[in-house]
Amino acid sequence: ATGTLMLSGCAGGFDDSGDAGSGDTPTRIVAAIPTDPTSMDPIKSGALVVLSVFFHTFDQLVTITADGELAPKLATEWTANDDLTQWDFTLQEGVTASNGEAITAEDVAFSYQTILADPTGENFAYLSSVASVEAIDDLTVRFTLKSPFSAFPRNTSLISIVPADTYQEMGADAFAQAPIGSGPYVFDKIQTGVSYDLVRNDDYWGTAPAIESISLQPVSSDESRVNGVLSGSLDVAPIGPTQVESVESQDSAQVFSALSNGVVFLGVNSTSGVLTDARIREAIGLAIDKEAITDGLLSGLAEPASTTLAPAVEGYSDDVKDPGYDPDRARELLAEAGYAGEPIPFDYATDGRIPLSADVAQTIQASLEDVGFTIDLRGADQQAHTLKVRGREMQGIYLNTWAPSTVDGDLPLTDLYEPAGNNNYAQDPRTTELAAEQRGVEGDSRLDVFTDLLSYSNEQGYYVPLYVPMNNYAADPDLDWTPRADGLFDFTQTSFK
Amino acid sequence: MTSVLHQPLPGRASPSVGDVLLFIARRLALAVTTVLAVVTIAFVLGRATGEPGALLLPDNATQADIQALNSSLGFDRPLLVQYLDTLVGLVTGDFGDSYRLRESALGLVLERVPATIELAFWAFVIGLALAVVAALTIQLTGSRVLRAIVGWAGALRQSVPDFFFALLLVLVFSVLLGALPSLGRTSYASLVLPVATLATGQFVMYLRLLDAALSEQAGQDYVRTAIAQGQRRSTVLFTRMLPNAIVPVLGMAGLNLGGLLGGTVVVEVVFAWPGLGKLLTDAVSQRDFPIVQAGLVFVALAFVIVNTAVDVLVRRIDTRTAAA
Amino acid sequence: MSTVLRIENLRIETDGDTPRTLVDGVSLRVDRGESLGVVGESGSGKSLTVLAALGLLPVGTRVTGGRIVLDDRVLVDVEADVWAGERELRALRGRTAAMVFQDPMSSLDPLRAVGAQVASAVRVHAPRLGRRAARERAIELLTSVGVRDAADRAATRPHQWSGGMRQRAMIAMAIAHDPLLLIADEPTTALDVTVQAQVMDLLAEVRERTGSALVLITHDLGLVAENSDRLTVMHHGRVVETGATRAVLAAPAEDYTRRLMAAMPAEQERATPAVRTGEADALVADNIVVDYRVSGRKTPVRAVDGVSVRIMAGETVAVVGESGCGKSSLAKAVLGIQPASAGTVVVGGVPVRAELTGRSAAQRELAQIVFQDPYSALDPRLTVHELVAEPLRIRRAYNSAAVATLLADVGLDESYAKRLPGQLSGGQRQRVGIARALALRPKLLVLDEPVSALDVSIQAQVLTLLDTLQREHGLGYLFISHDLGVVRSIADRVIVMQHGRVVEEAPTAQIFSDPQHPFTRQLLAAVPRLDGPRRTARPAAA
Amino acid sequence: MTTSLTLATAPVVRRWRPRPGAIVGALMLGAVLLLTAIVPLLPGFDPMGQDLRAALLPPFADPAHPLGTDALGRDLLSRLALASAVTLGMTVLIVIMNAVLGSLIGILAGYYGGRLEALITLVSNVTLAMPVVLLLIAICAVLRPSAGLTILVLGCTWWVGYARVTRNIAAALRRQDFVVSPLTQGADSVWVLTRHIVPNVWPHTLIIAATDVATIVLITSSLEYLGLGVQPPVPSWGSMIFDGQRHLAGDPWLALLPGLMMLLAVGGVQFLSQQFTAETRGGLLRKGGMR
Ligand SMILES: Nc1ncnc2c1ncn2[C@@H]1O[C@H](COP(=O)(O)OP(=O)(O)OP(=O)(O)O)[C@@H](O)[C@H]1O
Ligand SMILES: Nc1ncnc2c1ncn2[C@@H]1O[C@H](COP(=O)(O)OP(=O)(O)OP(=O)(O)O)[C@@H](O)[C@H]1O
Ligand SMILES: [Mg+2]
Ligand SMILES: [Mg+2]
Repeated sequence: ATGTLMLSGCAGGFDDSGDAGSGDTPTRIVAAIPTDPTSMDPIKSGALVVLSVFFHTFDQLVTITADGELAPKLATEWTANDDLTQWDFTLQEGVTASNGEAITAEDVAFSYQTILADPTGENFAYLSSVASVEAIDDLTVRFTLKSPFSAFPRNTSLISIVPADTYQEMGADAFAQAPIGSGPYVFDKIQTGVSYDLVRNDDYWGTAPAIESISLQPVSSDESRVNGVLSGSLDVAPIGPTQVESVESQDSAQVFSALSNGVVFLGVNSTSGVLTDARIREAIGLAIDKEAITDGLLSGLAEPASTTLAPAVEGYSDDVKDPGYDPDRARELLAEAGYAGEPIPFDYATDGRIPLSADVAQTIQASLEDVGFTIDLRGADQQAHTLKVRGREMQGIYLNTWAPSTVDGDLPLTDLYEPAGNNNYAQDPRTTELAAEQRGVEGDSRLDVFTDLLSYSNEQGYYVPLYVPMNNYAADPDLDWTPRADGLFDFTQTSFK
Repeated sequence: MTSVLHQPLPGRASPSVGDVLLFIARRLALAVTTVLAVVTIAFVLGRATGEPGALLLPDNATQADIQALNSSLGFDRPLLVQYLDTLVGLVTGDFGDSYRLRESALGLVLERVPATIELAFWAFVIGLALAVVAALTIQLTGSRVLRAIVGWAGALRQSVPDFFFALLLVLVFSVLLGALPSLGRTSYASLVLPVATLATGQFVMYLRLLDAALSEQAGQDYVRTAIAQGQRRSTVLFTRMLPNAIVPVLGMAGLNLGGLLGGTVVVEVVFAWPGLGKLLTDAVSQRDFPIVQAGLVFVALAFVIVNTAVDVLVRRIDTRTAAA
Repeated sequence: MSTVLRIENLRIETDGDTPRTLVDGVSLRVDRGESLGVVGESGSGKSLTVLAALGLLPVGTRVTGGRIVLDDRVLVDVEADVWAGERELRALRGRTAAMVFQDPMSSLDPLRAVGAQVASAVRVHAPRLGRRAARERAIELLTSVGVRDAADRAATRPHQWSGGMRQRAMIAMAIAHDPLLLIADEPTTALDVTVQAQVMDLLAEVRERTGSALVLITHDLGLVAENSDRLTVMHHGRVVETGATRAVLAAPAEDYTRRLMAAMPAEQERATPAVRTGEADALVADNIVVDYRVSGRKTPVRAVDGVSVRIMAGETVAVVGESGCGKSSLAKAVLGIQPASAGTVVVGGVPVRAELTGRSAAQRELAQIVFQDPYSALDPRLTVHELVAEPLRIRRAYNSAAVATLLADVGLDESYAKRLPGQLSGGQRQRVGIARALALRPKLLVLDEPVSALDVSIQAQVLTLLDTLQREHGLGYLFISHDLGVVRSIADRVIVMQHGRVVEEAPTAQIFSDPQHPFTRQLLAAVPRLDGPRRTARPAAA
Repeated sequence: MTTSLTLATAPVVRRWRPRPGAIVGALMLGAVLLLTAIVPLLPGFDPMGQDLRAALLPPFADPAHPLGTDALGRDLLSRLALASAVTLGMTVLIVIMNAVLGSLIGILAGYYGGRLEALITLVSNVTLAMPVVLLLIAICAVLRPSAGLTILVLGCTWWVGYARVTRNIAAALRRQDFVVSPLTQGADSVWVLTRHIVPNVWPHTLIIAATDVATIVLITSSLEYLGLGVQPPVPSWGSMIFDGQRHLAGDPWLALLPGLMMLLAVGGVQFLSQQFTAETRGGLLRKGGMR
């Protein structure tokens, strides 16, 4: 798979992690991750990219499958009380961490309690609904919530369980250097920001994966990732939409594409300037030809979005419609509203989460100016952009994306429609109410609430959903792998042909 | 016989202990002020760029969470206290933990240092060595054609930005020929392309400087003296002209190596080379101030040390400057 | 037989499509043990001719005709198409013929210890000699050319050696292999007279020992008179006259030689002084002290130590003394460029502050300086017109007629106005410098070695000009020189300085006829003269 | 040492005899400038007009877009011309700012020496020890990244090279007689600085500036990569190359054309600058033997 060329015999200086697989089918996989993971302590660390490591090395109560379904992992089953405020999880029996420590309900409770004890932790936000956690017996954990929450189990898919005794003995700092979990892989070597090497845990309680060792390496440049795969330095790497075609045409690589769980949208500050006028907000949506973006710019590697939830996400509904593309109507609306060319700031991040964000932003700018808007395009790096979003500093419209790692609509809803949400400029009581309401109901009735909320949002023009991008990967031609909607890596089901 | 021979020996070949101490003291003062100034600038800019809390927490973290994180990182203290804290950290070598990676910032920086030094060192050494060889060849053969070819090639190389040149190298040597790894720092082979990218640029720069300096020396009278004694032209070139020509080049080299040690972000990005430059640029944009501070102190120190070393070297080669 | 170097019909041209002839049919001969003087004005091809003899022509020039035979080996014969190779030449250089160049400052590698340079000259032709032995031989050689404590000094680098000592080191290298022929290309031009005398003594002494022949290139006729057996006079790339030195000098056959000799400063004082009484003194400087602060030393270097000078209007006072005795420092103190740390300066009756910045523009105009080196005294970017106009512009008194008059005063016609300094000869540049200095109608003109960089014919022109100007404008001259011949012909009074102090002051005639101080006598004795004592007795063996 | 070197290589006014390299350089640069000047006058000039349905047209395929279109269907020829103007304009501004600032600092340091010089040494050390890219990222985080900001930051931080060289020259000039001479004639320092020091220093500044053009173009393009610099939709060579790089496999001209422009301009300036560098005197080492 990897490193067709390794200078052997050059001692020192490098870790010659030569190819383990000398046989026909390689058993080592080198995957590129687009950004540096943070700490390897799953209690403290919860950023998305780290989950690609934690999914392999730790167990979570539940897991979300490649197609977004909820599935048992450490927990075999879970039940809620009637008002959805108390959840009991029953654990798998006989699970041990790689150092032999048994994983029981105590460990689960410890992991959650530690996270809940530190509001500054990255994982704390996922558990904002939790009031308390306790181990009922060895194999049962009980979560008591502050308010009803029907999608709660999905949030537990993000929380990794650590062996409590080991964690306490080692202390958090030491644990982060040599983490120990109960997952199908164990840490082999951690070089911060360079590579995260995992080897198969032969004592894993579940089904043993085929791949023997995994190396996750941060590679920040798109081109480098593609070339890494083409030259054999990498086995699988996320790539940009423009690169798909050329990789497909090569024998030395194959392309995986999967529709993601995220939506790229325009945030609209409906509380300031001309955008307080709903007609002008509507005109924005009407002016943008989403299909031109998805088919042209993104080479068909995206689908036009009609709501702020992606189809893969729980809560998505076909029934939510958006007004479509109608530049003439947009012009009319502008005329009606008496828009006189007041410049509208348009912020976007030049790099980072949205591939081709600059191109997308420029297309949107051109479309908007086409119908008569005056757009002041402002690029910034992803972090500055994020800070601005978080600070609710956007004055006009801005490009953003939301991809719930729980693959459930609850997370984006909180952020987009509830009062504390970063993107929520409208502060509309109705959206707040609906967003809270969906937590207390299940199944179809929950879906109905979602439909109401998202339709209402579209009518008001609080957001302009743009498209659902695909996650694209270049990979070794022999790799047998299913990409996940959330863009994370899970190689437990993967093998080489 | 008159006075000329009776005059006292002017100056001394080797500087006195006092001179050396004075030199060291001056250098130290310069180093300390430089580092201090760099840290201060970094602090001011850092505080102006905003608090990092919002960047550290996931999208659905609330404002309250963010506030809590920011204050737990110490951002709620008065600026002066934060600044003094930074200075204390500077003195004790404790820059705190990286906000993002939650590890010792200094440790993280030091972890990257070998990779950076490795890249900078080889690029520098190979670039300089090749430039010396090429410049000497040009002088020895006196070939206008050779000078022209090297000059043109150099101009072409300098017209291609590093990132593009690197990409072309990768396309040819990794993708097309499959001869070299395109990224990472896993084997000596993975050094080849990044070093080639940087070294070619260095080569062109040093070749220009050296060629000019050597041509300058070639017209000097002492060269004629040596030739008139029957010395070989090559001997004169190696033992007389080269040391004389290298002195001005060394000064430039010091500045330049100092800069290289500050990291070569573009090359590091293209080759996913785990160097300091990428760590630092990421840290700046992520407002990971402990890393920024630790990294800048390293860069500033490296710069000062390299240049002091060059100064010492130049003073050794050319004692006239030491006397002045 | 005993001819060491024979050059026949040598022709040297520049490279390129339109070659210029630099040396045109030069023939000369040097016999064993003999000393041949080569004189001629600057640019007459003296250096190229001898450089060609060792295959050392600079890039851009080449031999295109004639024959060169060195020690019976034909190095070049253009007709027979014989060209010695680099190897062959290398074997000859330094062993059969060795060179001593003009500028001892730049002729040594600044970075290597002098001893090591001499040792490497030794080892070139004695590769089997060990490093140690070569070093010992180098010290031996240095001692033999009169360097004291050679063993200690050998480890120091050239910048720590004085000019005279460096020239000794050059000679030591040249005689390392007892060459048949020593070629000395203006070996003393950069040195003052006393050191020059030492160096020439040394060369004679060495030749006595080694029996080497000598080619002495110079434009100082006195020097060849004292140091050569035969003389070759060159002009415009040709040999115009050859013969026994004394004979040629006594009865020059050629017009050019005669002109050359006429240009030598006459060995007599000025006939009619130009002193004007009744006008304010051009300069009254009292008890001037000049200190230089040197980094790394607590006590400053005292370059001038209580010197007083008085110059009347129209008077020329010369300051003489060996190199480094403080002449230039005195001049700088008078002008305020290097402020005197003690003493008073009164220029044209006006007391002025020590430092230049403390003097008003009007005060500065009173004293002007003509610099020694005409090359660095003029901004290379300005035309002659602009250069002369500058002082007027500073004063906001510019008009182009005034510039033309000034140029005419110094004997430069309109056609020079548009030229750049690079397109002028040394003498012409010096004239521009003088015109600049005159522009502000100063009372005092300080001339710091104004002619030492010029060859005799041009030197004579400049001196005549200075004399004329003095008579016209009643200028006071502070004339600094180490050339006593020049001093004698122009000065009314002479001040002799040594180690920053005045050791003797007297009217010119008295100084030359009846020097009081031993140092003055020593200085006078060192001046080469046409009828001076000969140093070049052929060794009896020859 | 250094001073003698720099003074000896001082370009003196000499007859204008173009060297072959300079002619080639002038042609290369001329081609770029011509394009920059002429294309905006052509009828089809529209660097901003998008047409996603006519995206990624190859060169020569469509007479309306002689060099094809980019990923947003914008006319590549127009964008190249605009990008050239923008990049060259920025570069020239930055280079001029640095050259002026650096030379000024260097001249003052060299001419006055002493404390001022010590201070300037410290400032330049700090400037060198502080990576420009980091500075720019940090500043852009506070202010909005824009071409103006890049010009300002780069324009104020790249001067050390100029200062060093001009300091040496000024210090050497200060001791030259022709600089002292006007002082003795009643001129003040301003006179000397403006009439003698500056005119003798600026040709050196010019030479550094010529080589700096290349460096600055490369630096600004690297900064475009980090989103610091000219903001879309205004093109620059750097951003065009970066954008094009994504299409290198399928539509290589997107990166190669701006790359070629850069090559022509930067290479052209370099070749051209050889005209001004001192004629390399081969000295004695060129010849072997008598011939
Ligand atoms: N490398 C060269 N290329 C072209 N012309 C040269 C070169 N070297 C010397 N010349 C010219 O050759 C002529 C003779 O030069 P040469 O150095 O022999 O004169 P010289 O008699 O030694 O004068 P000086 O007394 O000034 O040393 C001069 O006109 C000089 O300009
Ligand atoms: N800038 C300076 N700093 C320190 N010492 C100096 C400086 N200039 C001159 N000196 C010293 O002062 C003394 C007198 O120098 P000055 O230049 O006045 O001599 P001079 O008589 O003009 O010699 P020359 O004939 O070589 O020109 C010398 O010993 C010299 O080394
Ligand atoms: Mg000569
Ligand atoms: Mg003097």
